[in-house]
Amino acid sequence: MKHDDNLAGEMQRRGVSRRAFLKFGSYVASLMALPPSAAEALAEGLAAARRQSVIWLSFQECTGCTESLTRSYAPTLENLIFDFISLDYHETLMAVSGEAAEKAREAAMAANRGKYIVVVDGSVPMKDGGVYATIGGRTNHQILEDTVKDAFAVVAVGTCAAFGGLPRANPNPTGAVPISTLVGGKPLINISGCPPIPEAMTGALAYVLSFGKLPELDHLGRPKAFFGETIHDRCYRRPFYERGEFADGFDDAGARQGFCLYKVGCKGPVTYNSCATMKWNGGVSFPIQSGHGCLGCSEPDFWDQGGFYRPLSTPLGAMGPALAGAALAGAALGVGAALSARSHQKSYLASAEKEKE
Amino acid sequence: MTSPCAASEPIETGAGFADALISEAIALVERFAKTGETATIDLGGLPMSNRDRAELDDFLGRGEVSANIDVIGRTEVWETRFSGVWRVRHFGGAEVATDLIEIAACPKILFADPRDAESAARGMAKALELKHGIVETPHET
Amino acid sequence: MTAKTTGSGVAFDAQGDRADAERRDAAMQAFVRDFARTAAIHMESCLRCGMCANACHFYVTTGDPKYTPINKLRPFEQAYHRHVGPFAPIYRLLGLKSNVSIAMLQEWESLIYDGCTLCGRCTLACPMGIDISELIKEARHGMYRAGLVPDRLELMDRTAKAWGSPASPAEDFADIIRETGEANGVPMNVDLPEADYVVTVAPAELTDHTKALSDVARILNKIGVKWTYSTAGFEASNIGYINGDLPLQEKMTRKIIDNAIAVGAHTLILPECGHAYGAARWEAARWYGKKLPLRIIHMTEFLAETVASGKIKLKKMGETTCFHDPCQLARRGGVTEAPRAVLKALGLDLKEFEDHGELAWCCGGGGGVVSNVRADPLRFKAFSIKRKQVEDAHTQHFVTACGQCRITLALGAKHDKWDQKVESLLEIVADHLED
Amino acid sequence: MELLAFARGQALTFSVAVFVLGVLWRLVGVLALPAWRDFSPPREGSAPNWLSAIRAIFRKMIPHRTFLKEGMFTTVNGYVFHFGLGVVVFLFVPHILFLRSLFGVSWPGLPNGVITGVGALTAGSLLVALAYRLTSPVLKLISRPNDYLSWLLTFLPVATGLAATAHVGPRYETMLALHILSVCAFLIWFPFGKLMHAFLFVLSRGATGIRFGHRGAQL
Repeated sequence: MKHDDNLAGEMQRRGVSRRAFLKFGSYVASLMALPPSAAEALAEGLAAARRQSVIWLSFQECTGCTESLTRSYAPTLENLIFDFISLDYHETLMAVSGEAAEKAREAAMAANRGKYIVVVDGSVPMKDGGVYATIGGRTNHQILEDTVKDAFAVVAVGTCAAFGGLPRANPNPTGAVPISTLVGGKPLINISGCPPIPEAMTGALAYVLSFGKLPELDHLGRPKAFFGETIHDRCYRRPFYERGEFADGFDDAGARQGFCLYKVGCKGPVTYNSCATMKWNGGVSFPIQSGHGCLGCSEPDFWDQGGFYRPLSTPLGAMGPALAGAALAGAALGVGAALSARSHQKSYLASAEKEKE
Repeated sequence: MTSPCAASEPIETGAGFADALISEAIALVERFAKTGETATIDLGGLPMSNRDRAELDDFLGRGEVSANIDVIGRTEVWETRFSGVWRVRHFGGAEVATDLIEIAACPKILFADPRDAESAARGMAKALELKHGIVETPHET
Repeated sequence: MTAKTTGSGVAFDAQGDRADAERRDAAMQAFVRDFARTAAIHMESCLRCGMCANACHFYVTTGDPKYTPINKLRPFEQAYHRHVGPFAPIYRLLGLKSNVSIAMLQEWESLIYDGCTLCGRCTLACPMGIDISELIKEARHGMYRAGLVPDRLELMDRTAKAWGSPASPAEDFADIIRETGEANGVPMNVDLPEADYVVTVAPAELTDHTKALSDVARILNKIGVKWTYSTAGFEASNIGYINGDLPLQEKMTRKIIDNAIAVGAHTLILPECGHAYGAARWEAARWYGKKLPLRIIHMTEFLAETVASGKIKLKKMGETTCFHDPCQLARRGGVTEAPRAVLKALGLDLKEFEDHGELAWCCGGGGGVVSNVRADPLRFKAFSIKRKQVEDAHTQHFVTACGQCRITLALGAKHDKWDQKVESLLEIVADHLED
Repeated sequence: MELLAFARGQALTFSVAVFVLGVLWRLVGVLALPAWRDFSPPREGSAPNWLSAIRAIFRKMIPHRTFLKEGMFTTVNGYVFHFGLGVVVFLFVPHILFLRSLFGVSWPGLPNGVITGVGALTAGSLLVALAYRLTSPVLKLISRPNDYLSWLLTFLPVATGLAATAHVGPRYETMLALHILSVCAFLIWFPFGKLMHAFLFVLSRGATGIRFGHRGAQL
């Protein structure tokens, strides 16, 4: 077997030794909290793998996910994933456009039937026949169905793809749905987040490449390695929460002292993501460290949780009208019940009077 | 005036993590000495504060060997002042990407892979030919 | 006699020959009528904490949980929830509260009449302040209308209706008064057309305790006021109040009040009787629907105010005594200071029981229980509490201010073959008047 | 998250509405019943009715010593879980925020460790109360489904709250949702069962206070 066919061979031709795989393996194992011994297995798997064909579909999205992924914090190391994949179609990044672009997609699909991975960012509009997002006259739904048919696996990147995200926010005018509802039984990984953490994408892809299977996923299809714990669980401000020290606003004494942001609406306790440990922008910070509560962006329907600044323990809706109605109805029922009891009593008294006579 | 960001740095409290790690390392080194079994401790996944890290670095110190590897960015390897206890620090750009303690005769990353050597042999032969100006083989396709 | 037993072996009496459904409906109607605001609030409020159990002499002395006061209200409570409570329509609609069955009423008859003296100690124990004793009194209204009353109490009811008193026919009243006066050498006033004070009597005073009749007279004569006994309104005890026979209760009350008003009295003196105080002092005005133009006071209150006014002087006895607070007078009537003031004036050194005043243990015979022979064994058990209290007090006298209590305690002592005299406060006062 | 949204949204709104409806229904239904007017003259020097009512409400907070002899357990244990529930419900910051969202007022809370400790104590006390109810012959006789259901619906929020804090059982957001749903169940049942005593004790004690005050009798 010729070594040149695999990734090790490709790297070798560029004068890069297998140390690169070992280093990358260590990096991914560390990211995914795999046992350190897995680093070598990862390295071996990757070195022996073929370059993975990836078709990237963008639907109702904002390109924030792509921005996030192409600005990962360890560029030299992180970008290596782009050496391991063949990004055969990505509207934003590819040079060609129009029919040539579509041809590239079709060619990649034909050449890698059953082996290519489809990465999707954005949700798919289903209302009114899906007319709210079309490319080359075909709806997102059609393109997705067509592309996924012969794929090996699907990776839904970002909360829009994973859970519907903003397009699906109430009142969901386009009838947006998450990718998971449209890919039938295809293996699917959700990398949620708005945007998702780039390392989560890298780790998940590297895992698939080297082991040929999906990493362990949670009940929402997210890799447990990145979505196994809540922001709150790993938040450095957690001790303040436990001590009952809270910021009441964004500029009060509590906020200045770095107190817990629960009262100003932090959704950290119910948000599963790695922001608190991996952080953003090269490990510089993450929202809570910058003084803002977690929005819960990696969770389904995060846009419709009653408001970003509303504490988690408060009711979602305005209760006023319901309660006023209930109060009136309750009082009316009470009066009614008493009147009915009074009439019972009256009828008794009448019969007692009769007896007397 | 205090800026709202004044306290945005995570609190630097020593969690006693360094001591716990060192105890773990001692056990692994003992095992290595007895059976030759190697081990790796990944410092990345541990909730260590900067103070914990500094404490650990101070304790382990630097020993006889140190090496720099230049592969997809920088990697630093050095033996600590304890024989068989190595530090491997992978950088991605300027940031530490992976920070490991390896218990081994020599960290794996320092070894040359025989499969790389195989192509190195071919490369060397080719280079020698080039050196003598003999060009006879066409490029491989 | 109509003594029967329920399926579960509980004895009950039933009066009249009526269909079960008819009895049940009569009870339910009466129950329903009684649920005014306060009763309803109390029916809503029970926490089932069981604190009332240990307040009840019957539970404490038998250890039988069925005597837990709130348990005695079960049929009444069921009727409330089914017919009156705010959720009654829902309960009926969903069939969540079944109608009270005749078997249940029969089974509860002995709990409501034999197993409760209406002493109200449970009311004081209840953390929610539920007036359980008042509710049981109300539950008796339905039981009476259903004809599910102990025969002995029903007999007294019929006697009272026929004679105007359960003890003696009204025609004999004037004679008894005169004879007692003559026997004890005290001038008596009976059936005077006008008087400031009208004195009423309790049944025992027309039979066993006749001395009380002349003792009151002696005191009234001494202070020199216009007073009289009246054949038209002499009986202050109210078997209607006890049995739950509301029409009779009203009739008995109206008799003494109408008479007192007719003779122009400003004060109606009630005898040494507990429930007479409850029926007249607190409930009489209810039948008139307005404030009454006269004072209604208990004998004990009369003694206390007479002593306090200095109109009579008492010989100092210089002895020790203990005092049994009648429940209807002390706990449910608020009269605790008056008897103590009188005892003090008598120079009696009062050794209080541990639980006295509003917390006093019942004699065990109130609420008709002493007249209800069926309840004798239970009553004798309850008596053990009082006996221990008295024995522990180690006093020369044992005094009370209620004829029914006195009879109950004397019967209990007799049953126990315990040589202990029970004295009347009135009689002691009369016996120690300074000349 | 969907379950949590349901709990925080429709479920909470519905149950608070049922709570308000039921509480008013029951209170008005009872208070609108006819009342006997008491025409008997009050005992000389007795307090006005309102004062007698208030005195009774406070007087009944501690039983007479004589009733404590047998009732010490019921009283002390009752105080423990009532106090515990009070602390947990009103002094845990997330709960304060919930109440603030309803009533617009807030107050300082206690550290979580204290709340967890008090919560555990409360749960223990409730379990002991249940054990007592299941073993005492008196309580066995007088207890109704109402009592057991009310117990359960009081215990569940405490248990799920503790579990959510301690990360026991399902994922936190699920546990939190279950906690909120258990509170919803509590609120829905509240007006219809004996939990209503939280309001009724005022009326019940007050009514007896007035009756006894009128007579000059001690409560």
